[in-house]
Amino acid sequence: MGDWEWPLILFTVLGQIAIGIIVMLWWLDRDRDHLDTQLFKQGVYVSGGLLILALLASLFHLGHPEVAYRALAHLGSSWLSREILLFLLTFLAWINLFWLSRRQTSSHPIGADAATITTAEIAAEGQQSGNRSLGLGITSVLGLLGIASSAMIYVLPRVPAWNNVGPVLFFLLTTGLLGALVTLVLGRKLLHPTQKKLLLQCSLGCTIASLLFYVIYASMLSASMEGATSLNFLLSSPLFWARALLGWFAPLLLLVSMLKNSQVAKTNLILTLTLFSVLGEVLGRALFYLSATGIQITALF
Amino acid sequence: MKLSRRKFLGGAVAAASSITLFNFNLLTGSPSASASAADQPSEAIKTFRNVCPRNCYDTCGMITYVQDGILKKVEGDPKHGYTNGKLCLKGYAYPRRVYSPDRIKYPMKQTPRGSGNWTRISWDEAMDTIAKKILDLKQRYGSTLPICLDKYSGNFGIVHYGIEGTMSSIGYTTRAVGTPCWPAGIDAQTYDFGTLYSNDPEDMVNAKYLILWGQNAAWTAIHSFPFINKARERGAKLVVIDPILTSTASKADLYIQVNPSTDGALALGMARYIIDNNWVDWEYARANSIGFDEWVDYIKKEVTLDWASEKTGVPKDIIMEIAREYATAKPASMWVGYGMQRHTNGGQNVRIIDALGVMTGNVGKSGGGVNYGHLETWGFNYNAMVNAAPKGSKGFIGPDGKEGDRAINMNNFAHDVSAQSDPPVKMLWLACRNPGAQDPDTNAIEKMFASMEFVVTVDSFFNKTVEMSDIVLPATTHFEDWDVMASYWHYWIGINERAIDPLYESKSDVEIAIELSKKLNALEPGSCTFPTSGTPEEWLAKEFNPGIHQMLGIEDYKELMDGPRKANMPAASWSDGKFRTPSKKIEIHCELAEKNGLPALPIWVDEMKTPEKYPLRFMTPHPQHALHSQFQNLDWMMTANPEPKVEIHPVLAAKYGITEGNMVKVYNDLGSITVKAHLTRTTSLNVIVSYESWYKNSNFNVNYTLKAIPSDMGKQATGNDGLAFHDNFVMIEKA
Amino acid sequence: MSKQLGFLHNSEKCVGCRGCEMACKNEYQIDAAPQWRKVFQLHEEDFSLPTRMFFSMACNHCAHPECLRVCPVEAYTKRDDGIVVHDPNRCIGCRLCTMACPYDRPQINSAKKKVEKCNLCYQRIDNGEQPACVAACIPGALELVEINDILDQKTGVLKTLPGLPSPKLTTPSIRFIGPKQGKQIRRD
Amino acid sequence: MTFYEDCPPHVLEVHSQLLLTLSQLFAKGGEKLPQTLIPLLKSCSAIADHHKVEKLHLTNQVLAQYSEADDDEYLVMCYEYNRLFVGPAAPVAPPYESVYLSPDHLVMREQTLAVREIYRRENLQAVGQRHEPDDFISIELEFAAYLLNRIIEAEAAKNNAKIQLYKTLYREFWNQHLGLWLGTFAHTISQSAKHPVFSSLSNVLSTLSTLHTPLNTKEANYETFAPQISRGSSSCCL
Repeated sequence: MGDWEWPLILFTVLGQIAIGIIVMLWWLDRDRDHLDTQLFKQGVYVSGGLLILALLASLFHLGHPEVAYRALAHLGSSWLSREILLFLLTFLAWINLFWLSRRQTSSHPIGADAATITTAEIAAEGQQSGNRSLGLGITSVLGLLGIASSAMIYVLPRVPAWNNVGPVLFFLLTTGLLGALVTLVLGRKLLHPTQKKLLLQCSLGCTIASLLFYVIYASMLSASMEGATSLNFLLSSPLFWARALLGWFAPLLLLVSMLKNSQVAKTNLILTLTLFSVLGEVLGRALFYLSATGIQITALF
Repeated sequence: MKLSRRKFLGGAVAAASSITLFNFNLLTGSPSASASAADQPSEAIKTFRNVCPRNCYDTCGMITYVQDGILKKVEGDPKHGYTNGKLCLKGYAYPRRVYSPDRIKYPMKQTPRGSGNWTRISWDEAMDTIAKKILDLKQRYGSTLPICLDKYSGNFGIVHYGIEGTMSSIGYTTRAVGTPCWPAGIDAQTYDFGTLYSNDPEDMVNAKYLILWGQNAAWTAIHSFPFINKARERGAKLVVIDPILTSTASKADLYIQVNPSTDGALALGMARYIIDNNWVDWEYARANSIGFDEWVDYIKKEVTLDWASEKTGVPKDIIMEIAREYATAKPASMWVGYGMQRHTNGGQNVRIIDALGVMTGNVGKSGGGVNYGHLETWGFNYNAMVNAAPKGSKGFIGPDGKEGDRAINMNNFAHDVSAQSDPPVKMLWLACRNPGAQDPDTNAIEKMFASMEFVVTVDSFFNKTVEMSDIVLPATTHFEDWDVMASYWHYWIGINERAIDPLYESKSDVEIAIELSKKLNALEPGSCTFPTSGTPEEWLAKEFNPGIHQMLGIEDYKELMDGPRKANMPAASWSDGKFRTPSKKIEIHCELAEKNGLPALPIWVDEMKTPEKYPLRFMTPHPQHALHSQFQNLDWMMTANPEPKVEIHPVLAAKYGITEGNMVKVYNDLGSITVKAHLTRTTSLNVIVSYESWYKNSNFNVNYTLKAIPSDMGKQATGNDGLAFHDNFVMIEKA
Repeated sequence: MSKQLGFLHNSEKCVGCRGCEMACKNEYQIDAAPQWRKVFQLHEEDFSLPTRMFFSMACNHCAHPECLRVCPVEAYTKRDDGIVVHDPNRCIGCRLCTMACPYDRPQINSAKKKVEKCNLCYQRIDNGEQPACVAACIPGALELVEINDILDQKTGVLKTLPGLPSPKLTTPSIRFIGPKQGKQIRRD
Repeated sequence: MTFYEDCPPHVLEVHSQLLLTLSQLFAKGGEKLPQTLIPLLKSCSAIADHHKVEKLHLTNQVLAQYSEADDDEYLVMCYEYNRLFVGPAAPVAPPYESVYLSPDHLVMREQTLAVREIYRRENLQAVGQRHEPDDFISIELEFAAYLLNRIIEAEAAKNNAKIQLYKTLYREFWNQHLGLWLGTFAHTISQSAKHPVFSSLSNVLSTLSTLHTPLNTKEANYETFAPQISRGSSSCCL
C-alpha cells in the first residue's frame, strides 16, 4: 500500500488545474473576441501561479531537490524525464502567454460602441488575438502532453491498479473538470452566460465520464490479486466515500440542477461546486497513491 | 574550501609555539604530522587475525580489516579449515558491536543499586571501592568467602580465565560452579567413555548415515553444513530427531517429531529392533565395553517396539526403518545436540544413545561416533587462572576435608547464593555472565541481587545484570584483546590479535585483575597474589606449553599469526580404544553412575510429567540472531528481527482464540511474559516455542517462567547437575 | 550486451542462516534499515508439509530492469555483463525505482535520502572475487552464474518460486533450485 | 548578522570562552558540574549581554539558580547527565558527531576521521585518539576555541594572511562539523531532558548553533557534505 504523497498530490492536481485553465481559455478563444481579455489575463496569471506552485511542490518529493535538473537526463525511456521536459516547455509557453497578456490592451466592455474603434486597432487586436490563440494552443498541447506523461509515469507493470489507461484518463479528466470550474470562478463576472453554460456542461461531462470510467476501472482491478487489494482498500476507506460524495455525487447534483434551472450565474453555487470538486479530486489523487498495491514478494518473513 | 596547509603552517615549530599560547586539555601536538603524511590522510588497510570467542560450536577464524585504527569490516579466515573463510550472521555484525554508541564506556557506580542513578568513576576509584569492599568483607567475616564469582561463557578466550584468577588471588571465594548448557550430556559421556570426546566434525563427510538428535545446526553450528552436505552428496541419509521442525529439520531426508524428553525410549526401541534382527556388532561391543550383555538382556525383557512407539509418538515402522538403516549403514554418525539433554532424564537419554552407538560398532570409527563435544584441545596453562591464595587465607572446608573455594550451583544460583550462611554471600563479581537474562527464575534472581551488599559486573552492554549492579566495569571486545581460542567442537585453535586499541576506558579481564591487585596490595600488602605486570600479549604467550605446541605442530605461539592450526589428532575419537573410564572400557554398566544414585545401565527413566495446571511445554531454545543475550541488541539484528515471538500450533492457538500477531500471555506459578504469537505447524500441539534472547529496550526474558529444575546429570564432571530448561510447563491466554 | 550475470539460489541447500544478508551489510557497512539482500521464508502453506524453506534475494539484475527504465537521472546503468549498477552520485531520491521494482530491492536510505541497492559487488567481480554474499554462503546455496539457455535447460532449474512476482515483469536474472521436502513423522 | 569570526577580538574572546566552558563541561562530565557550571554561566552571560539574546537570559537564570544548588541537587544533575550522555545504559544523546551525522548512527565513522584530519592539519591530535572518538563534542569545541584564539592572535599581530586563513578554517570546521550536528544534539537533549539544567544546556547549544545560522543555510546541506563522506570512507567499501 502506498503513502500519503502530499508533494505529488499537489503537483499533479495544481499542475492539472493550471493547464486546464489554459485549455479552457483556448477553447473559449476558438472564436475571436469571445474571450474577454481581462479573463485571459487573469487566467494566465492564475494558471502561471498554480504551475509554479505545482513545480515547487514536486521538488518536495525529491530527496535532493537541489539537483532536480538532473531529472531531464533520461528522456530515452523515463516518463518522469519527459514529464519534466514537457512541463518546462509548458512553462516556457506560459511565459510567452504572460508576455502576450502584458501587451494585451483591455478588451472593450461588452456592447461598447464599435464605431470608436479604428481599423488599425482592429487589425492590431486581430493580430493580438491570433497570437493569443496560438499561444494558448501551444501551451495547451504541451501541457496536455505533460499531463499525459505524468500519468504514464504511473503506468508500471508492477502496479496493476496503474498499469492501464486509467492514470492518463483520470489525469486528463481532472484537467478538464477543474480547468473548467476554476475558469468559471475566474470568469464569473466576465463570461457570457452561454460560455458559463459551456463550461458547466464540460464539467458535467468530465464528472460523468470520471464516475463511469471509475466503475469500469474498479471492475478491471478485481482481475488481479494486487488490483483487488487496491479495490478493497478503496471501498473500505472512508476517504474514498468522502471522495465519491465531494467529487462525484455532490457536483453531479449541483451541476444538473444548475444547468436545469439556468442558475449558471449564481456565484455562490459556482464556488461551492468548485470547492467540492477540488476537494474531491485532491482526495481522489491521494487515494490514487494510497491504494497503489504493487506486485511483490509474499513471504512469511 | 581546500586549504593549502603549507601556507599557514610553518611546520611543527609554529604549531608548537601556538600550543604554548593556547591551553589545550583534550588536544595535543600531533607527532605524525609531516608534510608527506599530510598528503595521505588514510593509512593502508591492515588485517588482523581474530577468533570469535562466543559460546558456540563453530569458534570461527576471523580476519579483521583495520584502517586508521578503525575496524572497517570482518571476514572469515580462509585458513581456518572448519569455518573456511565464512562467518555467521552474528559474526558479520561485529563492527556494530564494537562501535555501538550503547557500549559501556567507563567504570560507573550506581547509587542505590537498581535506581538508574549512575555516576562515572575513575578506574582508580572503582578499584579502590572494590578493593576496600573486599578487605572489609574479609575483615568482617574472616575470609573472602562472602565474595561470590559467577563467570561463564560470555567470552571463552583462554586468557579470560583470568577472571577466575582474579578471585583465586584474593583468597578463597564462593564460586558458581557448573555449566547451564550441557552438563547432563557431559556426564553421560563421562560415565560411558570417561569423558566427552567427539569425532572431528570435518569427518562427518565420511558418514553414510547421519542422525542429528536435538541439534539445530542451521542456527547454532552453521559451519557444519558443508560437511553434512558433502556426506549427503556421497549418499548419506540425514535424519533429524527434534520436537521442533527446525530449519535443520526442514532439510532432512527424514524428520521425526519425537515427544519431548522421550529420545531414550526411541533409542531403546531402535536397540530392540537391532537386537531382534541381530545387526549388533557383538565383537566390538563385547571387546570394548563392560555390561553390554546385561543391557541387551534388559532390552529383551523390558523394551518392546509398541512401548517405544507409544512413548515417543513415533510409528513402529519408522523406528524399525531408522534402526535398520542406522545399524546397517556403516559407518553411521550421530550428533547429540545440547537441546535433548535439557530434561530431567536428559543425561540418561544420552547414555542410551551412546549405548546405541556402541551396539552398532559406530564408536571409534571415522564417519561414526556419538558426537557431543570435546575438550581435547583445551590443554593450555590457564596461567591467568592459577594463582595461589594469599598466605593465611581462610577457605571453605569441603566434604573431603580440604580447604578451598566454596562451590555453589550455577544452575540454581539465586537459591544457592541466598542459602549460604556461614558466611553469607555479600558480594557478587560477574564477568562473561548475565544471570539477569540467562538464569532460571528471573524474579528470584532479582530478589537475590537486591539482598547483596555489593555487586560488580564487567560487561560491554547494559543488560539486566548490569542494571542490578553497584559498579560496572567496561569490558573490551575481543578485537581489543590478545587471546587464544579453542573449540569444543572442531579441532582448530586460533590466535586472537589486538586489532584495535581498547575503546574508551575498557579493559580486558586480566587488565582489570592487574589493577585490582595493585590496589589491594597498596591498601593491604600481600592481600592479592595476582601479578601486576605484563602486556596483554605477554599474558597470552604464557598460556602456551609444549603439549599445545606439539598438538598444533608449532614451536611458538607467534606462528599462529599466520593462521589457525588444527590439532594433530585422529579424525575419529576413541579410535585407539583407550577409554578413560575406571575400567578403561566403555562402561555400559557404570558403577560410578550407580554410586551417584543413577541407574548403572542405560535403561529408560521416565520423563517429567506434565502438570495438570500447566499443560503446555514451553521450549526456549537458542535464537538465530543472537547468542544468549549477545548480538540481538545490535541495530542490524533489531532491524532483521525486531521482536520476539512465541510459536504456537494453529490448532492449539484456535483453542485459545489466538490468531497470528496476537499478544499472548505465557505464564505459570513463577511468572509470566507477554509476547506476540506466530502460528506455525513447525511445533506440535502441546509445545510452544520462544527463542531466548535479549532485545534492546525490552524486558522480554523467557526465564521469568523457568523453574530451576535440575537435569539428572552433571555433578560428576562439571560439579553440578544441569538445568532441565525444556521441562518448563506453562499456560497461555490471549493478552 | 555479451552476457548476463545473475544468481542461482538453491533452496534445497539454503537453511535460511542469513549469513548472506549480514555479509552484504558487513561488506558495505550498510545502515540498519536498508536490506540490499534479504532472506525470505516461504509460506508454510505453499508446501505439502509444514516446513522452514527460504530463498535469499538481492537485486536480480533483470534483463528488463524497470528501475533503469523509469529512472529520470540515468542513475542506473547495465554493464556488459548484465549487472545493473546504481550510481548514488546521480540519484536525486525520486523513489520512482522503488515503486517500479516488483522485488522492492532498490530501497530508500532515509538518512541519505537516496536510493541504494545491490550492485552485485561488481568491483569484487572485476577483481576476480565472488560477490560478498556468495563468498559468505556456508551451505553453498548461492552461486554467481551466467543466465543463459544452457542453465535454463538443466533439470531442476526454476525461474520462480511460490510467492515471487511473475518473472515476466522484468525478466529477473535469478534462477532457483526448488526446495525439496523429506519425509516427516509428525505428531499433529 | 555578523559571523563569529568577523567580530572584534574582545567578542571573539567571549565566544572562545563559551566554547571552552562547554568543552570543559562535557570533558569533565556530570560529576564535575559544580566546577563547570559556573564558568559556563559566566560565559553565557557574556554572550547574552553582547548579542542581546532574550532566550539566553532566561536560560542563564536557570543556570544561575542551579549553579548554587546543594550537593544533593548536583548529584541529581549528575545522574541525569550520565543518563543523557554517558551510560551505562544506552545514552539518550551520545556526544559524538558521527552518531548524528553518519547514517548508521555509530561512533568512529567518516566524520570522526574527517575531524581527525582537520586537527592533524593544525599539527594537533586528540589526546585519546583511537580510544575516544575524535569527534567527541569536547574535542571539537576545544578545537573551535583554539581556532578563534588563532584569529585573535593574528589580529593582535596584524597578520592579515593568518587572520584570513584562520577565519576560513574556522568557518570550514563549523560548517562541516559542529554546525551540522549541534542543533540536532541540542534538540535530542531537549526532547528527553528531565532536569531544567539540561534544558538550559540544550538552549545554550542551540543558541550557539543559531548564532551561526547565516553560514549554515548557505552551505550546510548534504551535497557539500557528501564529498567528505566519500573521501572518508574506506577503500574496502564502494
